[in-house]
Amino acid sequence: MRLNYPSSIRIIRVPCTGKVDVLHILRCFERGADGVYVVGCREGDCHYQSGNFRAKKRVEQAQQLLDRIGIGGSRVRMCNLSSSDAPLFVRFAEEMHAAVLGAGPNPVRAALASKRTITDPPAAGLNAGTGPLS
Amino acid sequence: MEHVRVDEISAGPMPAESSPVGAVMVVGGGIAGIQSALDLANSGYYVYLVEKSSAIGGLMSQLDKTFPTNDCAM
Amino acid sequence: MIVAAKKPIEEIIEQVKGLRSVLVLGCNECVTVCEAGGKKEVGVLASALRMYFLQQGREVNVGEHTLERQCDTEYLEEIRNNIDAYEAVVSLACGVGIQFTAERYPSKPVYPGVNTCFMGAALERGVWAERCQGCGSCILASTGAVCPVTRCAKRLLNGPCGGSTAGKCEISKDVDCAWQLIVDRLKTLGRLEDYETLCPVKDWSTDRAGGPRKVIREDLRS
Amino acid sequence: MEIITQAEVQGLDGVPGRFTARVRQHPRYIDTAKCTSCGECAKVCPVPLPNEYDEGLSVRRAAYKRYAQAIPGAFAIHKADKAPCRVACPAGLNVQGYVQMVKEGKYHEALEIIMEDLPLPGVLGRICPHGCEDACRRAELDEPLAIRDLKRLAADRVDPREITVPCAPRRPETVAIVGSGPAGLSCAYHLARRGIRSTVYEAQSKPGGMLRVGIPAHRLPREVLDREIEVITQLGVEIKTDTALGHDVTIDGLFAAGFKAVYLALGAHKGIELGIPGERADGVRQGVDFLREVNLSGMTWVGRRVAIIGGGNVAIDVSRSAVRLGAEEVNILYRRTRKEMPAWEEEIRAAEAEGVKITYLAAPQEILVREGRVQGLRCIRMELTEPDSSGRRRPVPVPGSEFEIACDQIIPAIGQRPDLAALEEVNGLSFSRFGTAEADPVTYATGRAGVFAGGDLLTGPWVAIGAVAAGKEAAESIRRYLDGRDMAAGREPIKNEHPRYRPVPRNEPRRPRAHMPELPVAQRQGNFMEVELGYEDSTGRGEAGRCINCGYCCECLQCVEACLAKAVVHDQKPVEREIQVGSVILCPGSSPFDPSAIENVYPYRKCPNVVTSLEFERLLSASGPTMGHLVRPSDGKEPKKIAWLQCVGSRDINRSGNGYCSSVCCMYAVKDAMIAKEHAHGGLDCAIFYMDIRTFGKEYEKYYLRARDNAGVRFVKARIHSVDEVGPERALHLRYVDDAGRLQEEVFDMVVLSVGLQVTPETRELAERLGVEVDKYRFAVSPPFMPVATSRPGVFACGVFQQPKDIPGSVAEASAAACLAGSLLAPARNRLARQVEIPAEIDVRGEPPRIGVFVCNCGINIAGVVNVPAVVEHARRLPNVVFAGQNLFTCSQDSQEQMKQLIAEHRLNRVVVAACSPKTHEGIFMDTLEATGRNKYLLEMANIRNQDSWVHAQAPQRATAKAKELVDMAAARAATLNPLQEKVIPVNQRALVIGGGVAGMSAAVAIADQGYEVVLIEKEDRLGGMANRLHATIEGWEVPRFLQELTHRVQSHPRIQALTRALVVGFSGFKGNFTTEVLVGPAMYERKIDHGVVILATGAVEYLPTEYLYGQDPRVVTQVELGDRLHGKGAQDLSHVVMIQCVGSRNDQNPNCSRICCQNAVKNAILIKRLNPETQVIILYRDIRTYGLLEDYYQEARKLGVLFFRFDAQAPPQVEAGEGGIAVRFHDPIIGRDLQVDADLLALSAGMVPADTEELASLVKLARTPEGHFMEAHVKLRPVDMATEGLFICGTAHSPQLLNESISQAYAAAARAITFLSKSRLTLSAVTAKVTADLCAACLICVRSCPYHVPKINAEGVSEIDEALCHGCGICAAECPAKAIQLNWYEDEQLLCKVDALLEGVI
Repeated sequence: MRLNYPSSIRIIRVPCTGKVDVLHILRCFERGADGVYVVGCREGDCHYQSGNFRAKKRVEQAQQLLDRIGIGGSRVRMCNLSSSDAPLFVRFAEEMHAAVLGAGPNPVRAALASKRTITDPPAAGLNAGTGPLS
Repeated sequence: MEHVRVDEISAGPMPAESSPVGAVMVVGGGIAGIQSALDLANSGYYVYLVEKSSAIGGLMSQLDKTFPTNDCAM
Repeated sequence: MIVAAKKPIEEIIEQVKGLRSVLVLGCNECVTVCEAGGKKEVGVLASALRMYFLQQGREVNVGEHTLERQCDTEYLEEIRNNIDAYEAVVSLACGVGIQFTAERYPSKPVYPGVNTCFMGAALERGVWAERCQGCGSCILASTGAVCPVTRCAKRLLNGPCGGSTAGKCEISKDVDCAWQLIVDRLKTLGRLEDYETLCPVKDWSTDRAGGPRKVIREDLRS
Repeated sequence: MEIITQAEVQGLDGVPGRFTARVRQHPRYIDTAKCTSCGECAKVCPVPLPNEYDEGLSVRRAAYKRYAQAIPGAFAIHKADKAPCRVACPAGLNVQGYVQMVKEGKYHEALEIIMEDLPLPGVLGRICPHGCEDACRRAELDEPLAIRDLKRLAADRVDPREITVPCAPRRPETVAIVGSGPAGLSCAYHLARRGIRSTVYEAQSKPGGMLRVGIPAHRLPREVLDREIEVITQLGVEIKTDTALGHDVTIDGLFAAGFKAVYLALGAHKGIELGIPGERADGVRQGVDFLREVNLSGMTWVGRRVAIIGGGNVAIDVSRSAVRLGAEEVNILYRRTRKEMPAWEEEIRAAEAEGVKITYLAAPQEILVREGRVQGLRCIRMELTEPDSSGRRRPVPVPGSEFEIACDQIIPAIGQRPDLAALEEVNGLSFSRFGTAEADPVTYATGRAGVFAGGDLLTGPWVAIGAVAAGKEAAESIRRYLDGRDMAAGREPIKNEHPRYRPVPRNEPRRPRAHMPELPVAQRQGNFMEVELGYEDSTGRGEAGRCINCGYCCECLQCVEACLAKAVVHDQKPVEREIQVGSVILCPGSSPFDPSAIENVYPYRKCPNVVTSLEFERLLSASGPTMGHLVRPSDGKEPKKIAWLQCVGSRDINRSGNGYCSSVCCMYAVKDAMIAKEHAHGGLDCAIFYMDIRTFGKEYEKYYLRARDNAGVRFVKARIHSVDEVGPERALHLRYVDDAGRLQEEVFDMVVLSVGLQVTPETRELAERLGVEVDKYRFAVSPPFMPVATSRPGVFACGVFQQPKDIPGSVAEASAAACLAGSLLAPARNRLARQVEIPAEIDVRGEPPRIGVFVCNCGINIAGVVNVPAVVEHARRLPNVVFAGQNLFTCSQDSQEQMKQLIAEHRLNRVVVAACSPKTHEGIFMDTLEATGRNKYLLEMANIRNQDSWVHAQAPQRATAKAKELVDMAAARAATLNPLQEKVIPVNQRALVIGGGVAGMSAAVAIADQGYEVVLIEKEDRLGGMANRLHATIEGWEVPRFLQELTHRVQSHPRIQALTRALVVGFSGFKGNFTTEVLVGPAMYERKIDHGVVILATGAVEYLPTEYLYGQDPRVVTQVELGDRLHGKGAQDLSHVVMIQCVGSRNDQNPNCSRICCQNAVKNAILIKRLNPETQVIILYRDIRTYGLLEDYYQEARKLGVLFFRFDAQAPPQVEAGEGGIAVRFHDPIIGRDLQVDADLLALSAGMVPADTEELASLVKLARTPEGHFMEAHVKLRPVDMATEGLFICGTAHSPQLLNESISQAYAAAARAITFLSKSRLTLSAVTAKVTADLCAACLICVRSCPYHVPKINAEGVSEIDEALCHGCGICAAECPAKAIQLNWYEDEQLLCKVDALLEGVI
């Protein structure tokens, strides 16, 4: 349907959101990403039965940790949708883009920004198992 | 409807002089056609899936969600 | 196993705030099983510390290493030649590991990354419950293998205090009354008479009350 | 497998095992091998059509793809026969084509289409008699399209001289053309296009023939004619004026001068004499001469009062010219009436508007002359005779009706004839009695070699477009003549008696024909300014929009230009194929009932808010017309109240004739109501009006209860009498009678008609063609106990064509059909399957990564947004990249070949393809890698189409930057990839069937027939299971005989070992390699059985009721016991029999419906009435669920006088044992009173309870529903497979079902099992998890978190994962606290390197 969504999002493919580790999420922020969101199948629809529930737990774990060290838990988010639901995928992308803009650049990066100029706020999106949305 | 013995249909008494053609023609590309075609292909037969419209999928491809699990029909 | 809980990150940060380099040292035994100090937790803590310091505009060298265990000298030797690169160590091992590491490297400050809690077992993923306090002279034989020393709030050795309601201890409805458990257990074992036998006064010298203890096996000493 | 789309089976000959099927494939007009489904053709296609996929609620184009995810993915062009307007045009212009181009405002393209045949668009756009408009089918709606005026609009907007006319390379020969009228000019034009230069000789001073001298300027401005003649002369044609044939040149002279052929197109310029006295007088002037002088010089003498004789166009042109030249009174005399006048209606009207008088039924007798000058005209009245043989009415003078007109000028215009003066003496030319030249009607060749003739010279005065056509055909003949080829071959015009067109869309809004603005009459005085002023753009394009595209595709060829893959093939022809097959499976499915057939009851056509359930489904769907936003079709507002009307077109004999129940409508209505509520985020009132809610499938009843109790869907037991539209909102007013007999009225925003499924007439014809018998409802007839077979051996039927059923039923039956179709051909297994041979793999481990990056343009899908060369340049500079290149379509065959060479040439050991989604194209590139000896897992794809160019089309720079980053990430991951081997495990080709009932035995026989060993174990001491207690099916088939034969087949089958009194005590292994320990026989000796698959057919038993005094009183029996009694003692002694439904089903203990009890009760009730019609049979029910074709038996029971009373679950019947019989008290909702019946027999319709499989389930770790039935892997798509691969379920162990359904499911399970057994080896996916032993802390977290219980702690005390069982989800890898587990192809490093590559330099 070629719906448009913000171009700040890059997708990394995994077989199931159950494969996304807390370390992966933290690594993104450590490297300077401004936001990470994990997109998995609808609850109860996971092809591997419980993958997306695990992912939800890890996202919560990451949220608490990022809050406590001052990066901000709102930068990481778990979303669930069915692979044919393109409009919802776009809504999640827009919400995430807005949330990241609202939260401002990653504090880790902002602090060191004085040494370098950064153009565009890249946000890495971890999109799992839902394949292409045409 | 006179009573047809079971083995007449499902048994394989082939005409002696020629062995069968290892291919099946499935007429209709809906969910039933697709499933039988896949099962036959995975059992070592060559399948001709004949569909009236320009793509397979039939009525099910038009459905949004399917009961009872409500996951997407596609 | 020895059950430990992750120390709040704020406390750890408080300990290492001024440093320019720190080594996060994990242990692959009990703390890995109770998901407090394994290789993954080391990664998570290290990453969190790095990000915290980066936020302050300071690039701190946060090392990551996980030993098989920190309560045996040979394993501790593994970090002999790269420990000097760090001003301090945050050890995620249980209390034993942290102290033993400190003993091996006396000149190196060692900070705890976890709060070591008790000897216990996993009731379910993420929930551990205490089962033994190491009193040094086990009386489980006579209590149907339910320990009143650990599980009775008042450590009574001769029957319940009478304050329990519906089998729960008076201090909290989440805590089972040890003696309720003992009686139930004995009933199922058909050895209620054990409940009748009086338990002699306990020799608490083998307990922590007698000061730090050692277990010595002359037959094994080289 | 080969998918043949847009095809129909014409016929089937031969015997089972050796059939020949004749298949006719309709052209797709797109080459599926080349099409990359980029969709550009659909974007430029002008033809809008209702989208069948969206049930007509949205629009698609003639070039279309059925739906986004369609397989095959190629587009198709919907084309029928040439539109009637194209066929009507003598010159064969593609009218529909250029009308569509005008609609799109593409005037340049419109002219290109027109000038394919016609060089003079502006001219014909003004003076053509538009025969095409008379053939226009829009007239059936309102008025035909103004096609001529649209052609003119195109010619007005774009100068025809700017159109590049493709010409063949110059040829040496030259041709002489005599006459520069439309025929001559057209012949010169078409010869030039064929590379043949020609010279045109024109007698007059200016070229154009009748266009110049015949048609006055107010109809055809001179500059238009001159401009368009230049179209021809600029192709190198030379026109020599003032040179007349016979005078300045002769035919022989022309040949002598070197011309190789001569084309005579002199036209018909001589007027015809009136033949009345006084014609020589001064003041009498032939119409054509009058017009010639006006048109050439612009002036001529005209009288004060002019009389014109004749009714054709020339007469009208003369009259209107005379008015313009100042004549005070112009009078036309015509022998017949207005209706017979050959002139065009709009021309006659224009003349009258300009003051011309017309006198009908008058003929001139004598011109009154004084001193040689015309004074007047004596005429006579005429009258018309009755129509003669030719249907025309001849005018005869009325004696004595002479009258005189005063006039000073008389202009006869009664017709023209060619001036043959110059031709008479040419030998070889022949002439007709009408004074016209003669030539071959097809080739236009005259008697003399090399001399051709055409136009009015041949036909006499006819329309200009006819002359153009003649010129075009003559040009073709001349070329063939010059080539020496046969001139007539293949040019016979084939007449298509019954052409297929698009049906006229009835609901299209009526729009009158656009009005042509004209010069006001007042301003026409004294000048020859053009009267018709031409359309404005908007009017013209609006008018073109009225075209209903009769031929669907208008062949405007815009798609050909738009398609970069050169995939469009417009001249594809239907293909007849003869295919050799062993057996045939018919599953043509059904189509929803079209409620417009019962419009009087449900105003489906009239009210937009009354929709069918499939239309509603499209409204809910995210890919539907409203992208899933549920809105009311009439005004787009969100509905607040929706009603579903059940049984539309089903269970309805008197209106739709479909007596059967379609079995699916209740379920989809409940589902749609639930989903609609979800869409409306609450606040939506859904009401379903039903007779019986038939949710009989597995877990369906729970779904119904969830809808009713949690989601709050209202279920109203009432059949709606009528639906009326009310109010401006076009809401719908429903009237119905509720239980208590009170009239209820409700207004709803939308009404959904739950339409049933119907086998289409085409399917019935298909069945007839193939000799397959169908019943009165067009469903396939299958022999007893052979649910999937048909009346013709070797041909099988499944899906809805076999009987109405839902998707799980269809899928199971499809597998069953596959089983039977396969069993015929077992000896020929694998013979035709094509094996692909793969070269030996080169070991690349240890080599430094050498990455090749292939960036795809995907036509303009990517290149249209992303700067592909820049991405290639960027990729070249990435680490480890040794090659970077781009192609137009990387997935096309030729690009793949090129890629193989590049891989070899640059010794690549990693490949990155930056193109589309791996989900659809990964396989293609993996095969290419394998073909070059590289491990196929050394591939990484960057999706720069679906994730980039398609979704960031509006920001090309950002999209290009993102594409570069996606390539960075892909290259980084490619460097980390290492080769992976797919594990191959042997398969034990023997099946174990647990359960010896009908299902188990049928499955065993099916597998054994296909040549595989089967071990059948049954815990009882005798086979047959539940069927042992049955006598006959509702259809009257005898069960015992069938059971006895089946048991015999099992026990005597060489490949089946049947073990009775056998119990499973041990189970281990994985798919393809199971081992089961069984205790057999009374001695309970142990047997170990190795096998590859397990089929669970443990069956079910009848529920033993505890209610209604069962067991306490002998007069209370179950239906099965009643069956025994009836077959034993008959029903003579029975006066009252009461039956109670839903005993042990649809209650708290067993919330499911047992599916078979209703038909059991109806079967026994009919049997009782047959044995003893006097017996009173009463059935107390909650819902009668005689689904599918069983509905007819419910009908028959009612006809036989069986009484049915409904009761609610909350108020069940009360039962008391008494001397006079069992007293049954119940409430009759209709009359609202309690009734009591003293029954001498009370039959309880006890449901089905699954056999006890507690122990078996724990041994084999099988998932079961709370009620004890085994859980299938996927309720719809894998109904007989279990979650653990290699295990299958069938029969009543899966869910309660009829005997026939159990057999069908047994064959299905057999077919699914055979997909395993038919392979000696099984390749497993390489994407599995593996544990690094020395890191493992044996903490059991992976063991606990794996959804499939695969990780185990092994002897060494560390976790171990069996590759055969691992599903590759990676959950354990992410959960492991010691980071000891990695998932192949998704190792942590392979994901994190993408993060690092993306964010490099950010910190």
